[in-house]
Amino acid sequence: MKRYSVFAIAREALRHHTGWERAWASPEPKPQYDVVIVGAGGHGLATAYYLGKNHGIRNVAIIEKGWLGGGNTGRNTTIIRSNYLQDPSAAIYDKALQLYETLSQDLNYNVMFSPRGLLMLAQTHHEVRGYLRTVHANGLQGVSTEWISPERVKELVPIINIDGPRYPVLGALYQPRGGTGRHDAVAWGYARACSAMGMDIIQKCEVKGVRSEGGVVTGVDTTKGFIGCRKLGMVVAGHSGQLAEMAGFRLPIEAVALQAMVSEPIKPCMDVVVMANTVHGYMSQSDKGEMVIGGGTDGFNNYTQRGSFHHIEETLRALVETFPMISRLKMLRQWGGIVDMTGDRSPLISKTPLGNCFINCGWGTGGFKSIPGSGWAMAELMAKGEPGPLAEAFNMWRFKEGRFIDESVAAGVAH
Amino acid sequence: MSNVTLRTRCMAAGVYDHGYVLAEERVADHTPGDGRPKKRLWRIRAGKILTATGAIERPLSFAGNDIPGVMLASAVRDYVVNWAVSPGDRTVVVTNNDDAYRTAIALKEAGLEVAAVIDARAEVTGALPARARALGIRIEAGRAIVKVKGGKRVSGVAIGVQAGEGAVLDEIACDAVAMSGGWSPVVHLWSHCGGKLDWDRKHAMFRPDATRPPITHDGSAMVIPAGACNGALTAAEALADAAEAGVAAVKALGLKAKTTPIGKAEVEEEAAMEPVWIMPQGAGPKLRMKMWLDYQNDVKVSDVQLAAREGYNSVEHTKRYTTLGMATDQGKLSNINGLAVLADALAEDIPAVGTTTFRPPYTPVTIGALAGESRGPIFQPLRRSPMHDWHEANSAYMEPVGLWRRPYCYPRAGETHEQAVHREIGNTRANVGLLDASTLGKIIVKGPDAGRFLDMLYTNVMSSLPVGKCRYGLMCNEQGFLSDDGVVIRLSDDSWLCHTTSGGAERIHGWMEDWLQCEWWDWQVFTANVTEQYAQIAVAGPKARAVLEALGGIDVSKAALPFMSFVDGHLAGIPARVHRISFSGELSYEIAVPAGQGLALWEALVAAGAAHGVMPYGTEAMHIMRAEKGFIMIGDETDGTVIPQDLGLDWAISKKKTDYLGKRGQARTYLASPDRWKLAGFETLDGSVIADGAYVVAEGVNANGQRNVQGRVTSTYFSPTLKKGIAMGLLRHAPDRIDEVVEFSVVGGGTVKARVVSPVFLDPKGEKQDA
Amino acid sequence: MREAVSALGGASYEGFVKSLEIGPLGMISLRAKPGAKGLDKAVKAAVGTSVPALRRMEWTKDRGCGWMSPDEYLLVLPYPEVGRAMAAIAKALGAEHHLAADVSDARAVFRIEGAKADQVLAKLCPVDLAALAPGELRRTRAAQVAAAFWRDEQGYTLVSFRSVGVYVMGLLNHSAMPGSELDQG
Amino acid sequence: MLILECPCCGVMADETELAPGYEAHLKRFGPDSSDEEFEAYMFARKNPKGVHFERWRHAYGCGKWFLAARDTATLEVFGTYPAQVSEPPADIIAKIRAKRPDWKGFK
Repeated sequence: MKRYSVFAIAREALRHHTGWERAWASPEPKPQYDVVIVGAGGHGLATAYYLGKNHGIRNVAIIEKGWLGGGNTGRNTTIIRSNYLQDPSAAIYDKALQLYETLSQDLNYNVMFSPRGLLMLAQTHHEVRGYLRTVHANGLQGVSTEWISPERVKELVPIINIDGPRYPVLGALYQPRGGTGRHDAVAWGYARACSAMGMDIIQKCEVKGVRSEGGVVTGVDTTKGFIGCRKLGMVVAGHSGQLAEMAGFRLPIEAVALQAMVSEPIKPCMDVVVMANTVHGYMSQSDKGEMVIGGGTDGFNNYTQRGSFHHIEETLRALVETFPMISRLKMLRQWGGIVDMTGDRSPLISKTPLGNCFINCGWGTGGFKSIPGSGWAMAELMAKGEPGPLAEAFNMWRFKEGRFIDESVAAGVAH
Repeated sequence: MSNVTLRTRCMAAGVYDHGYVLAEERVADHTPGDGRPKKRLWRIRAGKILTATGAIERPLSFAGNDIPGVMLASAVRDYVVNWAVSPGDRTVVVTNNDDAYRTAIALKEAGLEVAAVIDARAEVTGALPARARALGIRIEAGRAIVKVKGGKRVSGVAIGVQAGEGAVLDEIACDAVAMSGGWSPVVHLWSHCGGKLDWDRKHAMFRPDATRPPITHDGSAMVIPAGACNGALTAAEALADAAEAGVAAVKALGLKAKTTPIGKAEVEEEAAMEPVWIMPQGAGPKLRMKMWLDYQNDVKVSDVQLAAREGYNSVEHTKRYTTLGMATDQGKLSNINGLAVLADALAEDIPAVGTTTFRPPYTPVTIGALAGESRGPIFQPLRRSPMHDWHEANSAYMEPVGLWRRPYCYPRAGETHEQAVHREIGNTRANVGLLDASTLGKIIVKGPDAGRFLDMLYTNVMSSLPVGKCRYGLMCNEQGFLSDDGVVIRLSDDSWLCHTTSGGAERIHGWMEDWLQCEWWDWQVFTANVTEQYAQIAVAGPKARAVLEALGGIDVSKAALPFMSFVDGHLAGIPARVHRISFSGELSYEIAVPAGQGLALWEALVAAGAAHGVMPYGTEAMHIMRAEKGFIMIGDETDGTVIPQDLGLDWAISKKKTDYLGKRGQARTYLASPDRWKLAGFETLDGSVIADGAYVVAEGVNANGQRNVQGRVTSTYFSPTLKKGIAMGLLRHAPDRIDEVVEFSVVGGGTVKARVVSPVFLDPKGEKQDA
Repeated sequence: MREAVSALGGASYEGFVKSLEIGPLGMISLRAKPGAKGLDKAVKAAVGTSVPALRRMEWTKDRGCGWMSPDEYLLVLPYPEVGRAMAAIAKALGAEHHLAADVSDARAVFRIEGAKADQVLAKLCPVDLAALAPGELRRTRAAQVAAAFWRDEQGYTLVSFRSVGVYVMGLLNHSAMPGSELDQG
Repeated sequence: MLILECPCCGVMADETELAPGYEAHLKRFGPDSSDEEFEAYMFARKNPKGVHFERWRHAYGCGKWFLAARDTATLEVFGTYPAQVSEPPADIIAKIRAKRPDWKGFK
């Protein structure tokens, strides 16, 4: 693989860019691999990458029903943060953030990580106390966050209405290291690096069944035939339930739609990410100038990648109240992704009842921001067969014990 | 037709599931200041949706197709025919189909010059070209524009052979270029909810596949396309298709359709178009770098070809890699051309490459219109207690509690909020205070099985509560986590009234109905949420009894109305229920009266209390006073992960009951662990106030390098009564650690030392509330 | 007994229709299974009507009984008569399982009157008003809060919770603003 | 934007009148149950891509919970029925079988 560099750009400019190589290969599957990962989204590709990089396991196939990066990786609002309350969450999301900070250099691929800072507004006294708790927790976890005044919020976000008559801004939880990245580029960067390590990324290849012998996985039946493997990783987000059913177990998961939208592009007007949880909306501005907007999930099982329109309305109401200037902007495009929600809204990175079969899912609304940390932890789990410290708490047996990792606590939502 | 509503300036922006159509009407954009709203959003629920959204002409990809003066042939025609505007004096038309000849003819008939029609097809034989020839228009068959000449405006075109590589045969001077690459049906509304498309080879376009329509709730087709959006491009075809679609729509609604002749269009026969994706066909890299596909996002043919070369093979990859179709037109002009270029680069069929997903809205919709009426005072419902206006008139600083607004404190001139809160507490502890407690939830539960039902709902036993008495109860969810608390009173043999937290009423009422309707549907229990029927006022403080006695009507003596009992009667002439319950630790009465008379009672209490120094107090004074007493607060001591046992509330959990909601959940290993953090009181060694949210640190770090912790603060205040900081919190093995000194985290580093004490800081025997 | 005070003290607004808060109106929520012994008698005694069918409202002058759900009825009557009606219900239903609650003070009641009254509601409620049957009692939402309404010749009566009365009045005013008629043009 | 017919009051209810309640026909496991049974009751969900039985409450309408059979991949609704049953009624099952011959059935 040729390195991307400023010299390469100069060279290619002189020959009409005809010398660029394929970013990743498109091979046919081999009959047997050490590891098969189902799902070539950010998490699956990152898992493969760290299997190769950290553990020297390179006889790996990543198989994908559609096109790589085509699931939730390509339809989120690209926010990156690690200001989580609970220790296991803070650990893995901060690992992800640290990896994001050097990911472009690491992958030799510009993932456009932009640590522009992230604010979570507190708009009730209850929320203030919740975020102060997070600041304390983060301090002890080694995650740098701070509590800032309404005046400082206004300085950072001039377009905000901090005196909103209904929910005045009482302060904010601020993570200066938080920000955004380019979602597609994260998947592409990992894909390119995996391909360069000799791994096979097999697109348009759907898993139809999981085979096992004596309680241990032996491979998967796919639309491109049987592919054998010693270890299987399921990293398919919203479709985890189907895959688990093929493998013979059930998950504490419900698939629901999470919607997002962008406005028409405008000149730069907000260079931080703002989340307003009391009124349920968040917003950032993309490099193209669009305001990128998201809100809450729908409340029913749904695989259509379309959500219910009233949630769009609710989100926009909230944000017009918070940022009155956006009322004259236009919504350019809206879409939905299918997120998998667990019983405590925290992910699974876990062994499963099937031997040598591992699962990584349940990221809910935290999928994009966790990609590098998730891949790191999943790779460790798959390589060693046992979870490392990052993954340990996210096992699927925690529900039986009642050992929740509940982040809704931090959002100031009591129940 | 009287049953037809016609809305002009109204765009159907999206088709959503189950026949939901979103439309934006531009009501007064064109008549600003006439008092009408600028925009209106229509939310339409349709049985069937008939779309007649037309087709959009495609550009052709030739070098310099972005130079001002290059326009779509149909746009040129519209300017001339509809608006009498001439886009150019001397126009070159370039096309791969017959329709563009209509533009050439229209220009000529308007007296404008048409320098030539450059037609990529080798043979040009149709009726329209014949008419153009007859008008003396030069037609160049099998030719292509090699490049457009000019910089800031078109000055001419260089032409060559379409099948060639770009050798220039001729140059034609002109000041406008009208191009037509064929037509794309507007299939967006068909596609928004999953309608599938077919590739029509003859017209080189995607059209709705009638066998795979978007479906509605009953599984039937939801959208019926008609006319050009269905691929019927000529007027004659469109009319026939429309007639068919109308009949289909009527039949789909289960009605009888009359076939009415719709008229016939006289149109020239059109010869087949020829797909042309780049012009000329063999153009080299230099020309391809000047062929624009997406004019807004500056995406060129060469960019798409580069994407394909680098392996961004999926149409979605190409889109995202090049930003093709991501501008404000969302690919309406560029997508098909880009797709075709990609397919060609991959040596695949266009349908095999597929389209990107069509997402609403069709064109951008104003966010303000989507937010609708929900602005300013009606942004969200704001719930007001019957005494809301009095609070506002008496300088209350209000805080949101759910959708309610409650007085946080009543600052006087020159007072900070903190000073006001301390004054209110001091006065309540010394004299008497009034709290508007109307927001507390109140739910009547009645029936032969009501006692049994409440015993399942609460952790303790409610069926044994005597009529006329009050009992504090806890409710857990099925996980076992504490979800609500409140006082339950027994109204009669078969009816109870359950008080919930403020803002908890609807949730708990829904919770009750859920169990009654979906699990224990054979139990005879009715519930009624009567929260808003009553105004409720707490009269708390050593002089509370004297104030009530001044109002008169009910014997409120200790003998007649002991602690944890209630009585019905008339107070100051108002029908009232008086409860002897206390959340402040003081002698306290909570009085419920019909909401319409709440203000009257409040004002009567203010008047009668004047002699006793009565003052209203707000939620913050309430919070501090309950913390001084060690009473827990849902949402402070609980956060959805705390069980009653953690809070030392074992006394309120029945040991005898075989079951209650949450009992099984609490038996799980992690919840039953002896190592759980339990409730304790804390006092700093230096009397300072522990910071909100602080954790109790422990030695060392965990495997992820995070500092170990062993507890956290849940409520922390300066107690004006005790003149020092007090706190409640959770700590591992708390009950065994009284008097131990622990360290709380400080933001920015360091710790503050605090002694573990009982969480009851004031009047541990409860003598005051029992007075 | 002091004078009862309605939620908004009779506020009104004249837009392209007239909206006004009325009340206090007597209202009793009566929960009983459809076949409950004495139910007919109780309703008759309280408001003088028969028990309404699914989603219907029965009237005798200014007293009515509406179907709220398969085991709930809303009795509407003059405010001062609630006590008497509650007693009559208790007597008629006796020991039969039921729950009657006075909710007169828990409600705000509005009238929306004028030729275009339906436009105001159509903007706020996800209801096909053209399909609203004569005598129908419709429970739904008005923008973000629960509401119930019924239609008569002069317009609509709409009931909401008391605490959100100001919000509902705000909605009605906003939706009836002159110039915001839905007429074509 | 779903529309579901409330079987309790007959209203064709817009989704905005409804409150969703996830999987239907869960069997409650109380104090006598095993850890596995309780875990399955609380968390293990069928979450099918296809025919799903689920709970809805006509929250802004008659207030009643009801159940719906709905396809989570196409959003087609096969029918709604009152909540007071422990498994789907036969007519709903028959209707689903007619429309989805491959359906594995309610387990």
